Amino acid sequence: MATKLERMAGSKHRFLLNMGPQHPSTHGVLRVVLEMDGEYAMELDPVLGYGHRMHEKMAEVRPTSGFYPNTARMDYLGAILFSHGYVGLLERMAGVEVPERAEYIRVITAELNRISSHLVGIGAYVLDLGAFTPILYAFDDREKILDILEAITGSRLTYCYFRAGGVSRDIDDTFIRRTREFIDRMRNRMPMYHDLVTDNIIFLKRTKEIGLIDRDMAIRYGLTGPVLRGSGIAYDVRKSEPYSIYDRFDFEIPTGENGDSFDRYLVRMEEIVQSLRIIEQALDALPDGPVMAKTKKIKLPAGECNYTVEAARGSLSYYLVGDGSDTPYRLKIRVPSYANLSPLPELCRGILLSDLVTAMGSLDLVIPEIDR
Amino acid sequence: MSGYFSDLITGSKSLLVGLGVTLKALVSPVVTVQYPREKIDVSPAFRGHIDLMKDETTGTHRCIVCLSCMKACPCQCITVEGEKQEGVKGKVLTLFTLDFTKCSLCGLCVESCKPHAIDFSDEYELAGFSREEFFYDLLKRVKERA
Amino acid sequence: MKSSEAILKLMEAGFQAESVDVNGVGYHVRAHVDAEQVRSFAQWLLAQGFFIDFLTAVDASPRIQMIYQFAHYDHPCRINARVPLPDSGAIDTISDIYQGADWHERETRDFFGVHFSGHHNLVPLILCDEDKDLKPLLKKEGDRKSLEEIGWADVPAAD
Amino acid sequence: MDTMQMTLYDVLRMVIAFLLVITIVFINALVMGYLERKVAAKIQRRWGPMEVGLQGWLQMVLDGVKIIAKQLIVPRDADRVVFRVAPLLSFTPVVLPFLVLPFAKNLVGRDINLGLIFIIAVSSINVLSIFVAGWASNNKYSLFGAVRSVSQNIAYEIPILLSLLSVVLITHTYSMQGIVAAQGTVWFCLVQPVACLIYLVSATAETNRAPFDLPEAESELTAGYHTEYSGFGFSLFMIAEYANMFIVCAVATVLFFGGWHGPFSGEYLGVLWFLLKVFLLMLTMIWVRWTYPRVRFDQLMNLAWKYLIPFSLVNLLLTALIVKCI
Repeated sequence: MATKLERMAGSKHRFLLNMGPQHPSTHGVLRVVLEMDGEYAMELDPVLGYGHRMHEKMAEVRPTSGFYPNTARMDYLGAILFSHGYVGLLERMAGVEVPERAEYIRVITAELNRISSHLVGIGAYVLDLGAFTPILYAFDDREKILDILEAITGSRLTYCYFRAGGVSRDIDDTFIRRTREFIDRMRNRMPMYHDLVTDNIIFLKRTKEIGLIDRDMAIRYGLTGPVLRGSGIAYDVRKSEPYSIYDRFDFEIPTGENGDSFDRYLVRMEEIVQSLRIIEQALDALPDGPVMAKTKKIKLPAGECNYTVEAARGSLSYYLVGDGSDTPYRLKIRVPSYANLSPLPELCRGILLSDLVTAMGSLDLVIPEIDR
Repeated sequence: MSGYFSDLITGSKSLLVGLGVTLKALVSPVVTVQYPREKIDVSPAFRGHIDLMKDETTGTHRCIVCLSCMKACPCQCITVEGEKQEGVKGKVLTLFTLDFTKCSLCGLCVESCKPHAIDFSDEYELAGFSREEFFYDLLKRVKERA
Repeated sequence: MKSSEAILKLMEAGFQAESVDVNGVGYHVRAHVDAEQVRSFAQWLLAQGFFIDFLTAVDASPRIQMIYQFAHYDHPCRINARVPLPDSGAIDTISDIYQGADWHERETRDFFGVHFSGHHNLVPLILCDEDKDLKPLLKKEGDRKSLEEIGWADVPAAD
Repeated sequence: MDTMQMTLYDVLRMVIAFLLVITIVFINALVMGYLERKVAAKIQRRWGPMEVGLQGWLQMVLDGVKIIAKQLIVPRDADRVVFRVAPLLSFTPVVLPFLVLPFAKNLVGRDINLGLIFIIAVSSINVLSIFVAGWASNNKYSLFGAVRSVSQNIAYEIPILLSLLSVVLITHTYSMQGIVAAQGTVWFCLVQPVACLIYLVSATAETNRAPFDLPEAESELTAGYHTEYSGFGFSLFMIAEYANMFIVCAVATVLFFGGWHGPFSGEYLGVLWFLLKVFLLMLTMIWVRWTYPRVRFDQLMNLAWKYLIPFSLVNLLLTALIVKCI
């Protein structure tokens, strides 16, 4: 794919640099064409589509239930969160009542998944800055979540656990005990992360004032998630349009002050703490009952429906147009990373290559989500 | 100039704290497992590839060739065939294959199976040199186990 | 701003809008916008502080429907606008108003072949150069449903 | 005839010393490679190499064999001759300083009276090899690494020299043995703590170790100047890096940590003390590497020009005053 920059004959001192598709800091098959002036990136042009699988087309050729595994394969770090949006869409459209217990289980697993996603996001971000050790500590904690989730969902990464009407398997006392243990463990681990990473002078100097995002920019690009909240805008779908049973929990939306890379990192750290709070409350209030609705088969009416949830990286919308049959007529998936990556050319114009890595890492991109 | 010395002091302190964290980790026990030497128990819920379950009472599988798993599979990786045989009610299973190269381990087939004829196996050490090694003949497997 | 307030303001600005059941369709306000109103609609939304959620198309007979969805950071107000694509197959770009629409428009061009007039860089985003006329999400003749069949009443496009 | 025999003896001595040094350099790389992997693993709470030999100690030998067996790939547009020469060039400057390092009281290749100057002079060639490697690769990332390396080395030679001078002012000699001999009672890290710290920080930068590994900068420049190297060329760079570490740590030991001094260090046993100190310093460098993120380029320069150089200048001035007064 020849990009705009490649077609352009650059000025004398500038040259083109290909970052990716196999660069350690693009987190997958993203390619960024840079027009460099020395070590300064003057123009950027992200090139997408190296791993595009056309999930939206796949949704049009199979029954709605056949799309469950696909949801997990868009964002492999927050698979449950992506499933949550999809089953929510089906339930809203077909008017299915979900049992209380299933809703609580969904919230618990989704928040666990959010923590594990943020742990990878933070770890990979610090890895971009050159520190190799924090990511392995983060993986150590994440492994505990994966163990907990594996015990009920059966898989460790691409969970296919939620069904329209409930969840596929009930949780047991072991799950509750292990989750509570994890909450304690994670709370004890947070100071360690702050000592090792947050307070580190090199980390602070590398991330402060880098990649500034303000409100105007966020609106124009439609940024959501921690990337947005780092700029001090308390927008979280869980609060603004509470889905599932999120309106029953007491939690805060952490926000940053300056909208730089450091604030985005800090917001993710704080969100881990808030997610732990939600899980704790949900475990305390967990009711008994069935975990699957009585409905035999999901029947979609003709018409449109939208369902928005807060995925680990921002607001995720499923928009479905049905024709009365079992197969969606059109399914549009609005993924957060897609919007979060789009300001990159404006965000990183005229900054050092090292800062480009910092700013791009702070967006916490998952490329398969963009190339869905 | 005001930040010059304070940067130096707080910076050095933060660096020392960081070294302390890694030093503590250096003397802490290892958390990983030496995989082929030691193994962790497979979780009971683990979703491996599907397998035909053996019924303890009859000593054979429970499949009634209703084809609901085939229909439920989003990846079309299950092939089930059956035929009418004299003296037997319903159809008799003659072919049950799984193309594991396509399977996405979603579990929809297991959920759709009314007589609980299929379930997940707990095999996770799956590696092979050719594609054909992942075309499983589940009927043959259940007979071999019997 | 409350959704009712948003509707009033939309009406004042000359757009048709109605309130819908948010638990039924997942957004608060449905707007009816003509193809030539798209730019002024987007400008109005930007002035009111709405951010772009997504932009896509649905292939239905007699014409492709463009879907624009916007939401607000401070208030639970999600606006969904359905714009029938004119028969010329081209619609005005909003990528200079909402820079975030840039990629959505390029993706829609890739998948549906919709032309966005005025777009500064309408080259394939996902598809490669050889496949740029593939239009994978267009329905085959026969599979394409009419607007009534997918639960929408036809709003005639004003060319 | 007599002079002829002396020359032969000298040549023989030099050849033996040279062979020994080469052996030390290779063995050092093996040991350090193993330690680096093992310590990094322990810091990250994993096992590290475990498969080959007890606790995986043969792993590096095996890796060495593997890497030598690998194909040497030269990129199409690279400057072929220079590309091949660069790894060898990186190897020379790290071998030569060993000749003047005092391992023990009587164990030194050649104790010349300008030993310290010799080490500083020779190890500066290292930057040339990195630059040549980056340039010859004809790869933009490699070139970035090369350019970074040059300015980094220029900036950090100065604090190194200044901090070493503070010691020389006390000892009045450039001879390595002389400096060690002067530390019979008290080590210079107590007499010159500032110079010692400045030297250690600058030495980390000089050897391109994290957090100052900008010429390599894996997450930014993929692998910097050795992106295009494979097989033995790559391994020569790695060996050179570890040998370089050994040298800067050995110099630090000689200048600040009492060299081969220690209990029971007789004529030759001092070598054990010397190696112990050198390896402890190298382990610290490894420990630091696996703890911190990488600094940015301008911050690296800031550190050198705004902190290290002024501090070392002030330190040098104070030392000179005190020495003069005493």
